[in-house]
Amino acid sequence: MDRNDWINLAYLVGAVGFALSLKWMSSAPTARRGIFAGEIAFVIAIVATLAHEGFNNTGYVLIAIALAIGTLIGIPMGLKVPMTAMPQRIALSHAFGALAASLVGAAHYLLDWQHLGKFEIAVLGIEMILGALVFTGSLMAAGKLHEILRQRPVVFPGQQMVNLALIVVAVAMVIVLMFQPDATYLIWPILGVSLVFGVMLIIPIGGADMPTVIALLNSYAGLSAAALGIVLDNKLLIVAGALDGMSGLILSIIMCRAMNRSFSNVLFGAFGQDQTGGGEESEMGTYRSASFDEAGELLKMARNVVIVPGYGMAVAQAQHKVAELTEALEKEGIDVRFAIHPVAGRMPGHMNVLLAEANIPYDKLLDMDEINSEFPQVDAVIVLGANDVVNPAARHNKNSPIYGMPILNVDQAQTIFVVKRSMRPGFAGIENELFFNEKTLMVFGDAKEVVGELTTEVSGQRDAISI
Amino acid sequence: MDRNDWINLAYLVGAVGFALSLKWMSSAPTARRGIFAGEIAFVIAIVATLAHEGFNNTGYVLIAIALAIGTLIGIPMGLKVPMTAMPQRIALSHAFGALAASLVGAAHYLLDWQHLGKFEIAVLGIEMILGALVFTGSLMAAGKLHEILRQRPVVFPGQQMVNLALIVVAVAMVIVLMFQPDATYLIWPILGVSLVFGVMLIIPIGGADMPTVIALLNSYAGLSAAALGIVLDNKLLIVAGALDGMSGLILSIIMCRAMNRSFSNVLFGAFGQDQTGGGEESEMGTYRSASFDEAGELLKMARNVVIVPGYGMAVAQAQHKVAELTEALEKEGIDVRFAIHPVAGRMPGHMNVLLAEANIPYDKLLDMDEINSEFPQVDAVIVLGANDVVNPAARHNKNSPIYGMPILNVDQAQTIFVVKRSMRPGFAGIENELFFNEKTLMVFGDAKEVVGELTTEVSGQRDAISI
Amino acid sequence: MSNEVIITSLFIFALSGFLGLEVIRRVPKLLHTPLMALTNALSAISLVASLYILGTTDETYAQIMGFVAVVCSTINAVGGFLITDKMLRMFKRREPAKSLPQHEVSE
Amino acid sequence: MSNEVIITSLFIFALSGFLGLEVIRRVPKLLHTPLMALTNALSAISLVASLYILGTTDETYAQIMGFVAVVCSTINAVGGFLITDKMLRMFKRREPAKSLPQHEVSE
Ligand SMILES: NC(=O)c1ccc[n+]([C@@H]2O[C@H](COP(=O)([O-])OP(=O)(O)OC[C@H]3O[C@@H](n4cnc5c(N)ncnc54)[C@H](OP(=O)(O)O)[C@@H]3O)[C@@H](O)[C@H]2O)c1
Ligand SMILES: NC(=O)c1ccc[n+]([C@@H]2O[C@H](COP(=O)([O-])OP(=O)(O)OC[C@H]3O[C@@H](n4cnc5c(N)ncnc54)[C@H](OP(=O)(O)O)[C@@H]3O)[C@@H](O)[C@H]2O)c1
Repeated sequence: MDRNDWINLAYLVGAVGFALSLKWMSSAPTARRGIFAGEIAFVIAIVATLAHEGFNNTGYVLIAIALAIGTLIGIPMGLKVPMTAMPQRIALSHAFGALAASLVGAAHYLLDWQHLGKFEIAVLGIEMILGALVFTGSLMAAGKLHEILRQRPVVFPGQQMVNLALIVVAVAMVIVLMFQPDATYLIWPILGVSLVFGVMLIIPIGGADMPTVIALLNSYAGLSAAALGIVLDNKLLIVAGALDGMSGLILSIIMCRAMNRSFSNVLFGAFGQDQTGGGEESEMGTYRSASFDEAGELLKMARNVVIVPGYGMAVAQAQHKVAELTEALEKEGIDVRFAIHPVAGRMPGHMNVLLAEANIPYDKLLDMDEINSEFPQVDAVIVLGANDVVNPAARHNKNSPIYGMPILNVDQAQTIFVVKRSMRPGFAGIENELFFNEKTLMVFGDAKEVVGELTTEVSGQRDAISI
Repeated sequence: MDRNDWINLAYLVGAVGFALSLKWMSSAPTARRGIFAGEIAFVIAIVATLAHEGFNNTGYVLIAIALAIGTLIGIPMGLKVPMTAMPQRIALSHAFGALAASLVGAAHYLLDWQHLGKFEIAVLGIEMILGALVFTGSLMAAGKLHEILRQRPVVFPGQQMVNLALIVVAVAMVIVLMFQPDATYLIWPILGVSLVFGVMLIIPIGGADMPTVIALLNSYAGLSAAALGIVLDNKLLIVAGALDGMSGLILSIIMCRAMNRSFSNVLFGAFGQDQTGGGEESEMGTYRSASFDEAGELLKMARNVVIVPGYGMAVAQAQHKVAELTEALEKEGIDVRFAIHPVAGRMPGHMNVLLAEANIPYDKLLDMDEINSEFPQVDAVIVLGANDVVNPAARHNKNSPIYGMPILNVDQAQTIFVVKRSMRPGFAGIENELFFNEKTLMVFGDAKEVVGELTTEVSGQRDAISI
Repeated sequence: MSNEVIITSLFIFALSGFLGLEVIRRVPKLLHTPLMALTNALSAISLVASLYILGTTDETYAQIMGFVAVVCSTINAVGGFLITDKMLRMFKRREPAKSLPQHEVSE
Repeated sequence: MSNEVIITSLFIFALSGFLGLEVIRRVPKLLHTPLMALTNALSAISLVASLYILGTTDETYAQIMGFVAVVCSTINAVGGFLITDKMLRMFKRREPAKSLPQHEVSE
């Protein structure tokens, strides 16, 4: 066993640790053990790498500095980011990861091209293209999610031809490289074209589709890491890349399914383009609205309440107020549960983290499948900044863009309170007949404010103060 | 890509096929697709192997003959074996597989010892020891299950010391081989001692523990295949061996858990030794027995019936009669379901295959967890040749050898019919207070005969004939 | 054999063992007997090693050992697949008349 | 690189992809956001490649590229693990007062 063998063994331990880490994510009580396993495996792999022969002193110094800088930036990024900013935070770190991967791939080519075979050059080319497009793509996605960039899809005629041309050019340059490895300068245009391609890929996609896009980019990033692992014959990288790629793929499939859409519809559908359209078709009838005290009084009469959070709760950062409302209701002896739609909000599990942040125990959060059959027995539902995920058109209106998407059947409950700021449509840009249901009461206002008011009503503190 | 690369690629396809095959076994509707995937992968791997360089003509001829003989023996073994003989059938094929593995290991050593390193010799040694002990061990298990050998455990003083000595000797010879590879004659005593060890390992274990033992031997066989794969650098063998080994391990763990026993208790516990003991402790009270027509009449009055099959149904081969009884009861408008205990019978899933053989649809078979809460609503239970799995002592009698084993709570039903030949105990050798419950009626006789009679009673054909 | 090859083998062993654990844990009790029969058939893949020995050697003793090994493994493979198939063909859902609220498709 | 090494890599890729599929399919919806954060952290393992480049090269351009790569990957690793942990610490079961009929142990 020489030094290299020990390093490889450490990588084996690392690979098993990574697999265990993901396995333990399969239930909340074991999940933190999972992180721990991942961290240990990570550290083992890093230490083993530093034990490689051939490291020079400048190298060690530079490494120490780079690790220190990375840690100093990483800590606040890990600790300070609010839960509501998670989608863009994750997009941003995909961008970092992809940048690192494409740089390493390029550096490896430039340093070592004399020893690379055709296959390796091809794999390395794919790796660089994927890395670069994920870099700019993720940056764009983060920008759209953080609303620095316009959310609206940008489409123009011939767009798909342009994109096709870009990727063809990039691949063609890789092929040239396979047969003329010494044309090292081609690395730069390959990276450049791929960076542009990443931007072009995202601009026709609406802001609200970004979560699916992020998951897809994640799976590309995984593939690129695995490709790097193949070229460097580093099995730990292959394993980590494959695991990462699968994770992104599975999450994007889950999201697409829950929205009843296909990949190509997400990528090329320019969905959400006419988000504000459809203003005139209010032939839906009339709706009733309620003031805060009316709503509060009615709520107090319920025996059980189901809260359906949606994107609006995230925007308003209302989760802590929701926890207070829950407590107030429970003090009145009212049973409170939460119905979580798989694509409520803007990323998978979005509502779960927000409610967890507000200390709401996760066994009160019910999946769509668990709660859907129970709505007829529910006295009151509070739809909190959710819209599409409770739109009954998905069940019966074949012409609706969301037809076929499984929804929460809140319209079967006794009374439905809908909390939002206006009658404007949600992400899918369509009217919601639920609002015109005779059992529905609209409570207009910012989610945080409304929930706060309802809490005051329910706990009766308002009277105490006003006296 | 030379010939060897193509062969390796074929092995990769084979490995993925094997994994898919097991994956598709996770639900009944996809299971047959799983076999198909396994078969295709198998054929691809074999064809690829035959394409290896260096095969000589005599070799091809011998291979053709051996394949033909194997197929001619394999077909009847696959088609003719009755479902009731499955446990011994599976034990027998473990024996064949292990014999093949140890022979190949030995031949590889004898042909190639000049090129083997220490590590390879060690692995090969483990491979041969495991192969040989699984061979005789499985033969013994098959013999006990087929009741050619005495079921009773054979124990003598110092037994475990003798076993320990045997394995130490075998390992010691492997170590000698590592340092003196030219001592090739050691192969034979290594194999011989391991063969004896396999026999000695099984004799202290009771016949009814054989299913657990078989699953354990299966996992050893998998390990040995993986070891062979490591030595031959054949990745397909490693994958297949690891999958096989895991399967055996998981099944044996499941069995041990369902019996609430530990591995060491199974291997060294000499359980079932006093199978006929405990005759005098009939201070349990009195029991009531019913004739066939009494039982038939009572059955007809039930609205729902749960049948609990056990080892006795397998012995009596009563499954087809059970299907007839089910049909007769259903004709009378009575709902019939089956409650399957995880270790009913003598191997995991034993009852399921038998009932499936009799064309009983598998959605009528309920797992213990599914049905246990429903027994209070059940009008009549027929305990058919089952005993330990319905013994309430497991719930409350801390001194009982089966204390803690989860059981079917049939004693909560309105009426319990227990069909068996006598008051003799079951596998665990203990009395069953269920038989003395005031709601219980014993119906004595061979399961097949009793069920036949009950069917005649229920369908009223007896009267038709006797008139 | 170099240490590197051995460590690669351990990688393959660890990954497939883990995979086996995950996949096999999901096999329902209903199918445990067919599962045992199927793994039996699959493990007969040691046939690839037996074939190689029998096909490439000139030594009589190795030919005999290889021959027996090929016969044994073939029996296992053929018998194992046939018996698994036979068993699984017996597993039937209730007659389609009563449609069930289960999601699996019957293929 | 020999074809054999490449095929070995494909073996590893196929097995771990399959393993990933099986493991990740079981992650409940509840934990999907932490899962995304965790895979983010894990994929920062490309750090091993960046470290190697940065540590062994003498070329300035490669040092710059490696340096940026190490910084980026470290940010991801540190930030990713911290944020996953922060999220998971928020997930709480109902107060132990009402004991629940679930079997998982809370550590
Ligand atoms: N979760 C995912 O992974 C994911 C991924 C991709 C796409 N999507 C899509 O995102 C949508 C999610 O559905 P959803 O029901 O959660 O959200 P939604 O349909 O987008 O509706 C959100 C509603 O919240 C209201 N709102 C916004 N800010 C608010 C505030 N500060 N206070 C109160 N209300 C506010 C808006 O109405 P007002 O403007 O009138 O206030 C809007 O109608 C689905 O269409 C889904 O397909 C989700
Ligand atoms: N399934 C597994 O994987 C597995 C593995 C290892 C151990 N085991 C053990 O096997 C036992 C299985 O429990 P079990 O309730 O199925 O069986 P059991 O406890 O062994 O009882 C079987 C009963 O069937 C009766 N019987 C035998 N032949 C009969 C015939 N021809 N007609 C009618 N009755 C007949 C016997 O009583 P009479 O003699 O009075 O007829 C006996 O009491 C458990 O103790 C379990 O731990 C099972």
